[in-house]
Amino acid sequence: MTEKDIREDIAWAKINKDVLKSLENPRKMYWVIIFIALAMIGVAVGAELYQYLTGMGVSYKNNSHVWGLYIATFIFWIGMSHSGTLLSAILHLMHADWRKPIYRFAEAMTTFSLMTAGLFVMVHLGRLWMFYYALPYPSERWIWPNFQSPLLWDAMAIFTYLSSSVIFLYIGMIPDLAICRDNMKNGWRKKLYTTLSLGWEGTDRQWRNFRITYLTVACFLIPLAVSVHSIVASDFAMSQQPGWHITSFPPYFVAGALYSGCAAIITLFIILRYVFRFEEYMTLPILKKTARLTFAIAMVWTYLNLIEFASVWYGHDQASKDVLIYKATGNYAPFWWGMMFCGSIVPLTLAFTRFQTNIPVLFVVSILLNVGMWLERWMIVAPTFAHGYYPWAWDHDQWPSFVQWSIVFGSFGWFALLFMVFCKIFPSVSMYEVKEMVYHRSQETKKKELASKGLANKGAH
Amino acid sequence: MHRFLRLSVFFAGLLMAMASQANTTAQPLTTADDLGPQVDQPIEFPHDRHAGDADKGGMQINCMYCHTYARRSIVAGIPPLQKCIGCHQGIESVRETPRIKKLFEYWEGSADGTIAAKTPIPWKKVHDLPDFVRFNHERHIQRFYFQQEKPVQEVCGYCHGDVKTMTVARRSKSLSMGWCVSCHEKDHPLDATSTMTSQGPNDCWQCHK
Amino acid sequence: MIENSFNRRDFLKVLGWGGAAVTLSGCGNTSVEDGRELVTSYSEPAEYVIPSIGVYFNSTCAQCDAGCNIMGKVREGRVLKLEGNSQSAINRGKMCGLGQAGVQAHYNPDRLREPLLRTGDKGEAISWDTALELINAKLDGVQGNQIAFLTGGISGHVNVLLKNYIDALGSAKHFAYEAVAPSVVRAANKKAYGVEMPRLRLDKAKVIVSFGADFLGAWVSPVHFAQQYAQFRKASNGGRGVLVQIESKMTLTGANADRWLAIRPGTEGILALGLINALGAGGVKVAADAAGAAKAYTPERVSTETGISVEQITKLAALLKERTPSLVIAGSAAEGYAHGSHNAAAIALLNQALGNVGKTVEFPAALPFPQIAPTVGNRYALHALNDDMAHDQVKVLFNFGANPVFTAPAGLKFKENLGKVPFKVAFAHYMDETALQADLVLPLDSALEEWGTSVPEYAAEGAQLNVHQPLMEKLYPGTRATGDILLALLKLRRAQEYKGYEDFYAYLRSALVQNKAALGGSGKDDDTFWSATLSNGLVKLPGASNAARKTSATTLVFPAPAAQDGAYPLRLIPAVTANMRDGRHANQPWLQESPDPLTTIVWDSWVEIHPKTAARLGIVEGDIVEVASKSGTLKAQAYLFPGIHPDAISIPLGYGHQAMGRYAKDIGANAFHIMDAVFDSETGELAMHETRVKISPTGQRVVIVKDEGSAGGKQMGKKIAVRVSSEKVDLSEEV
Amino acid sequence: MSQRHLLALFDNFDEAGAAIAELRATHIRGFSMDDLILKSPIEHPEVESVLGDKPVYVQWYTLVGAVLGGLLSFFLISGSQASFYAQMKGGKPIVPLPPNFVLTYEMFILGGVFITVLGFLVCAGLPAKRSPLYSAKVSEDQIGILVKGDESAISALKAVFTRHKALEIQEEAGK
Amino acid sequence: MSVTNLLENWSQFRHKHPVEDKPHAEYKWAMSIDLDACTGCNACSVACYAENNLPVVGKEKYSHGFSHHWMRIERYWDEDGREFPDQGAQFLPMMCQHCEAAPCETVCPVGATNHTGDGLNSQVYNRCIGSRYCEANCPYKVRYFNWYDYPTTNNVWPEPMNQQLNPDVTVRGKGVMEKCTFCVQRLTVAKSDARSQGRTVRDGEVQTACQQACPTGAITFGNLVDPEARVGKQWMQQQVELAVDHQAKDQHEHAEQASKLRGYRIFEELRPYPSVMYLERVRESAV
Repeated sequence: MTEKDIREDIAWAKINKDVLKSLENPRKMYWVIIFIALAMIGVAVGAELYQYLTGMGVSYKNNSHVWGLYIATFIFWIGMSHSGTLLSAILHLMHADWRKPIYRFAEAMTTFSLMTAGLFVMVHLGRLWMFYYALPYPSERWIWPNFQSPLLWDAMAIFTYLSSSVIFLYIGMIPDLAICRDNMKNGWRKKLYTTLSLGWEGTDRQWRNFRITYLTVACFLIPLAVSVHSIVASDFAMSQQPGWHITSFPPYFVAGALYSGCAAIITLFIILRYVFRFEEYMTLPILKKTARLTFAIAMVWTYLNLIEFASVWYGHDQASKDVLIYKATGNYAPFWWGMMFCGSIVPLTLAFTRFQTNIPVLFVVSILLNVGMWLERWMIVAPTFAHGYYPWAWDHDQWPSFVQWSIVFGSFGWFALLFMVFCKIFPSVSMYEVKEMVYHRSQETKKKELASKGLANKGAH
Repeated sequence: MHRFLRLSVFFAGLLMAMASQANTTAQPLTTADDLGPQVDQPIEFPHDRHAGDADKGGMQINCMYCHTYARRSIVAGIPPLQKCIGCHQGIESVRETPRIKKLFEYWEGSADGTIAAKTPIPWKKVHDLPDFVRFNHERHIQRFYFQQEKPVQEVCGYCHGDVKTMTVARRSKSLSMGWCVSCHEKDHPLDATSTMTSQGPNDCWQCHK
Repeated sequence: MIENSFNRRDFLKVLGWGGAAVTLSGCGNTSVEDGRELVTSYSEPAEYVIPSIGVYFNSTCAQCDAGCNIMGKVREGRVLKLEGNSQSAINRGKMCGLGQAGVQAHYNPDRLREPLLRTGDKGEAISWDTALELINAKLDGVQGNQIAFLTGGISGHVNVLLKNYIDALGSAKHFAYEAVAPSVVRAANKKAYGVEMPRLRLDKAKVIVSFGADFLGAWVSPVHFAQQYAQFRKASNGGRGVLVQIESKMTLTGANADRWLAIRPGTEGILALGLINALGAGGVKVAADAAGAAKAYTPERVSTETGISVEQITKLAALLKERTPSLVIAGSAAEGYAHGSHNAAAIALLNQALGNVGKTVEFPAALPFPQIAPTVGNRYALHALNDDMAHDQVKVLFNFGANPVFTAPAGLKFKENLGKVPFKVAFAHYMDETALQADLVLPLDSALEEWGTSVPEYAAEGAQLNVHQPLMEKLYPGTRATGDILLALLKLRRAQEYKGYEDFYAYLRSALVQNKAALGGSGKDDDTFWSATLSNGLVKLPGASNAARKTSATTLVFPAPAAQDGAYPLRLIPAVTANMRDGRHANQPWLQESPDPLTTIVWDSWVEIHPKTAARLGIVEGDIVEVASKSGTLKAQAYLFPGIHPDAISIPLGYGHQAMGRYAKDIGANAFHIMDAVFDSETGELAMHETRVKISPTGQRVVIVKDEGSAGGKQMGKKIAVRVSSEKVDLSEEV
Repeated sequence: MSQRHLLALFDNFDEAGAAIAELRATHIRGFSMDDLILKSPIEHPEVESVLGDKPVYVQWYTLVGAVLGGLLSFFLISGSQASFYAQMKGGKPIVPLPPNFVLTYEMFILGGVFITVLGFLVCAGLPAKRSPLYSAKVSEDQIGILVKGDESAISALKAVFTRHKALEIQEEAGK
Repeated sequence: MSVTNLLENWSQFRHKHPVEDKPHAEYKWAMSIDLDACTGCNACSVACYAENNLPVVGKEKYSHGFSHHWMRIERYWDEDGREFPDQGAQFLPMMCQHCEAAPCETVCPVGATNHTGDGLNSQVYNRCIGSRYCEANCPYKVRYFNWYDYPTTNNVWPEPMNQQLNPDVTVRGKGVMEKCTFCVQRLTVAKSDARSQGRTVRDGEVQTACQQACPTGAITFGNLVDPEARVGKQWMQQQVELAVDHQAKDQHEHAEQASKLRGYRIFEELRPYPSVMYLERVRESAV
């Protein structure tokens, strides 16, 4: 690897300047995105209101086919959230410092996709206004939710995950907030940063505890992330339905989650790089590494996918086998094969170095991957309902209504809005860590040069 | 170091406190009185005169003399007009009082013809549970009045409050689910026929339809 | 149980809605409330009235003519549910879906509420007095024989009043019309057994061979037959009964048969004779004349004509031979042809040959009171009335609830002819097609509001008089009971005779009380007898049983073989379904939404086509096909149905109303209107199955709305509905 | 004798490190090493070599939090399952262990994370008031050394800083 | 809910309830349906509509699969590909099987569907939040969701049809799951009456609406605990046991008497332990 992840001679002051610029004036594209996002949300809100007032029926599910796109998209967003953890926590523990310029927005992505996922739980409920029945709080009624229900585990896991990753995001941001504080002219933003930075001054004591804390939370986050998606998987694996009751579901879901997450990172990477002029920091070498990572996970996912089919195919459960065959041949076949194509064939492009740094290609590919992953979620939910245990209740021609589609569609707007607003208000590249990165790398190279000059012992003094 | 220890102990305590708090708040206040609104009825029926204690000028009539269905049906029922008339025909002393006049208007029809003869009195429902709740008067009367032979006014009073001191009945208990449960979860002495627990039923379908 | 009528009528008043509408959200209260709802109680309740506890009153189901005895569950003055009366020999506490839906006939939102007089093309509400006066005025100067009465099957004291009124008007024209009644079979039975409706003892039979009699679905007295069927299956008389159903379109009964034979339409009689022949050959002693008659019908010939394999015929004959007694039933499928009565006769002969008469074919008791005997409806009546109207023989027409404009085959041009009648009075519950044509519409009480009596044509044991009594106070003050209207009309003619009766209730009461001795109430005082009668809901009538009569083959006319028609290759089999019958109940949503048992289709009519035929014509499920006969065409969705003969298609009757309210209007297509007017050669009855049609896809296609899922009727190898062959189990051992 | 603050800014860590080393070596009267605070834009673990390493207690909070979280959830959940409304689930005990363990696990983490952060704030002394002398430079690219010493020591300290080419030396205004 | 209570009665709370080690005390409501007697006439289904305030959803909604027949009659054909179904059709009344180990109960997030002491699978409408997980996990797909607010929908219960509504049964609003309850409103009344007289409910004293209507008496319903109950005798005689997934009928070792039995439960192998036993339909072999 000859080309460097990041220029080492880049001045620290410049780092501050560049990143802080992102808080000021992004390119036009930024406002375009915001506008589109708002429009999408508008549609979704309309649809949801209609559904809320009329009843779930308008989403065209039915008595055998009780779940639809909402749950599928819910899983999709939960999955999306995992990449943040992957980049910030796992790679942090592995001291892969190329993550440093990009982990911040990855974490933001985690947080916001979790929030989006949360919405779908609500949207999906028949009696949204009774939602609080599902919360474990001491009530006058004396009754508690049913802790045996995987849905409740979901709620718990997601709450934990959301709050933890928000905290993680925030803690990691404190030194940068201090920078913002120091460089802001007076105004509401200054106040905001002053409060949030908690009077950080980068003293040795603060740094010392900061390091440990960050490390510890990172350690917690990894098992948490894994548990979250395996619990989501158990919504299905714990049930009895053919095509759901599969042991390999939890790992399969987790892999899928990381997969879609990485794809999403590439997409956002490219967008941010352009919108906020981050070419200096979100460099092609880093993009290349991400692409390779994505490719690796894609292969893992493909493998687990095949494992799942195999275990069904060679298993004794005829019903599940029927469902599998139905997926491949029934009226969901186009989507199912679409998922296979997007999920397992498309990523092969990432194997070619030439494409690993080709931004347009990567952009298209990363979006295709996520389409594939979304389809995968839908293909998990729908066919089992359409072709379950009870033939009389089979329902092959159930097609989601416009209401469902528009709410799903709008959720992307919602996510984009939250995310873009965040990037505008908070530094989406971690300044202090980029500095560390630059610092350490320059130290390295210094050492190397000295060594090469054979003056190592002199340089020691 | 010491500060850290002190703090951790403090937070440990805090969490424990939260736990115990959660435990205790779950217990509803069983005897809480929660006075419902005044309901004005077509005739301001004086429960105190009929059921009240003798020393307070009441006639100590058994609740179930008028609310006769309580022992046989899930609803206590409003006494039929016939019943009121049955007694009051014989009581000349109060015959001319406004309330009794009104009563007889429903029986014989009003002079101006606005009320036809034998029109049931349009009483307003005071203790009106949600529609999806099934409260069975019979069961409670059977258990506490007939099997455990508690005084009738006490038994009715559990839920209806001290009606014998009111004129028009007024809700004086919250009648909320937690309130019902606060009694159901008590250990009542077993009655003759029950082969179940000495508590009230805890199964949803006993009270929810 | 009941002190006096006044008291219980008072009880039937609808009370305040306290706790009546129990809802979870939206309307109704969902939290503790004070003083919002009213809570009232009766001013003088009877002893047995306890709030929140239902009281049952016995009455009689008026949904069809079987006359099942029912109990109405009444609470807070509202009738909530109908259940069977267990004292009844007819339905023994059971009920069919049609009967259950009776409450919806009563609570139907589209009921007529006051008398309507036609002015131009819209009706104007008038008072009852003016209405009755008007009728009387219109009748003046019209000769009696120009006044016609069109009714359905009618019996009991309403029938008496009707007869009296008719004869008070000096008319003799009472046309009793039932669109789907087994009238040809009645005639044939009359000839064969001397009675129109012999009592069939399914429970005694070991084998039942039914030629298209849907006795579990819509034929004569389904609930009663269903119970006998249960015993017949339960091996109550040693050995589980075997049901063989022979018909061209599978009925509900056919779906429950051990062996269902798809016979070429119209050749039922031939098969019957073929069986006689085979029996003779098999060594059964068959009366000489019968044997002679059947001589020509060798299994081979029969097989070629009926399409039933020789093997099947011989097997069937063998079964009939070894398992006796058996029972052979001729149903509407057998009678629906120009040679229907020949078929029926041949089938009756088979019964004779098997020696079932007197064993499984018994004879009902004669009714002691002929004047209240049922006047059963037939299709000839319509034919006759139609001719009269066509020749301007009818000046005034009274229509009692029949709906000929809907049910008359297009061939008769009934609607045009009806137009020729100057003054038409319709007694109706709803604004149906016929009422729409009427000049004066008189709204009737629902069957759950009116007093009355009826006598079922098919009484299970002895004879019985059914009592109809109100289960609820009138929903609408503007409606009146048929009996009351007739009484009022009679008072206008024979005031003297009827001035004693304040209303029909009074008339009914006195009529029964006068004959209490004959009604098993001798010795009782009037009130006791009366209240006992009401609380029983029926009176068992003593009556001498008719004697059996032997039929002979001498009069037998050999049924014609099935003919072909190139232009119209297929035969239309109008299906009489248990829910829809002739369509008079199409406005009861429960019936519309409860899936047809065989196709599971709801809320629409359909065309049953055998997959083979469909493949030939390039039709797939859901295609909108055009069905064309000589007399008309209709469009409906095609349903591929294995249980139908490839030479035939089937369309259910009762759909395709153009009126009758929100639940019936524009639901499906009306098969009556493409039926040719072909008549039975002997009885002159309209032959229901004689219509020939051709079908062609229109190119449109719909998704059929049905309960059956995408898997169709398949179990996909899962163990859901399991079947076992009879030698494996012994039902007599079972609990 | 009153104390005053002094803030020296350095261009890079090596000089700052050297300065600290010298301060440690030369015992200036009226100034103790504990009153020295290093401020840097990025973390410099190396500083411990000169400041001597100070223990960090955050992990203890983590331990306590995680354990408490776990216990709390298990007993709350099992306790509520075992309430008067024992929600009977066919074929399952009223208090089923596997589900409760799943939830315990989540709460274990939740408690851990929350209390860790709490510990961080406590140990790092956040939120903190700004120290009397602060320069935005330390959040940018310079290393700051904040010392507190008696009037007498100030000059000596200054000398040390200047010797190690401090870019700038801020002084607290005298009383 | 106190921790002390938990610790004191630990063993009791660890009981698998109510199958296996905790038998039913007074009542275990169960059903048996004789498919040989069932003619598929739909009377039961309509009776259920009348008794349980089921909404008539109309054609459009029905076409989307929003039907509400708690009791549905299924019609199956032979799959041997013959030209005519000459053994007739097979009818199967399917309603909530009130499983002893019901898959729907464990998954409900709010505990709106539970197991009652009488072995019923209860559904509490006003607790339900409509997550529909129960239906998702039901192998028989016999739960029905209120996709619309039927009480306020046109032509579902127009005046005066709403006067027919049964006051003992809640009229469900939008967003709640519902299903066959074994006519619990009737059971409750019967139990209450019996208790007032100091006894348990006698066999035949209470009937479900479907059983009451069924013209051929194919449906038997009763208390499995009561030795006098017909339903119990039938289960006994067919050697069908409640909490077992492998009945005598399925055992090959004593095939000869096993073959005589025709009682079976649907999806036995999934171990939901349904409370409804079906009796195989019999067809004559002679013809």
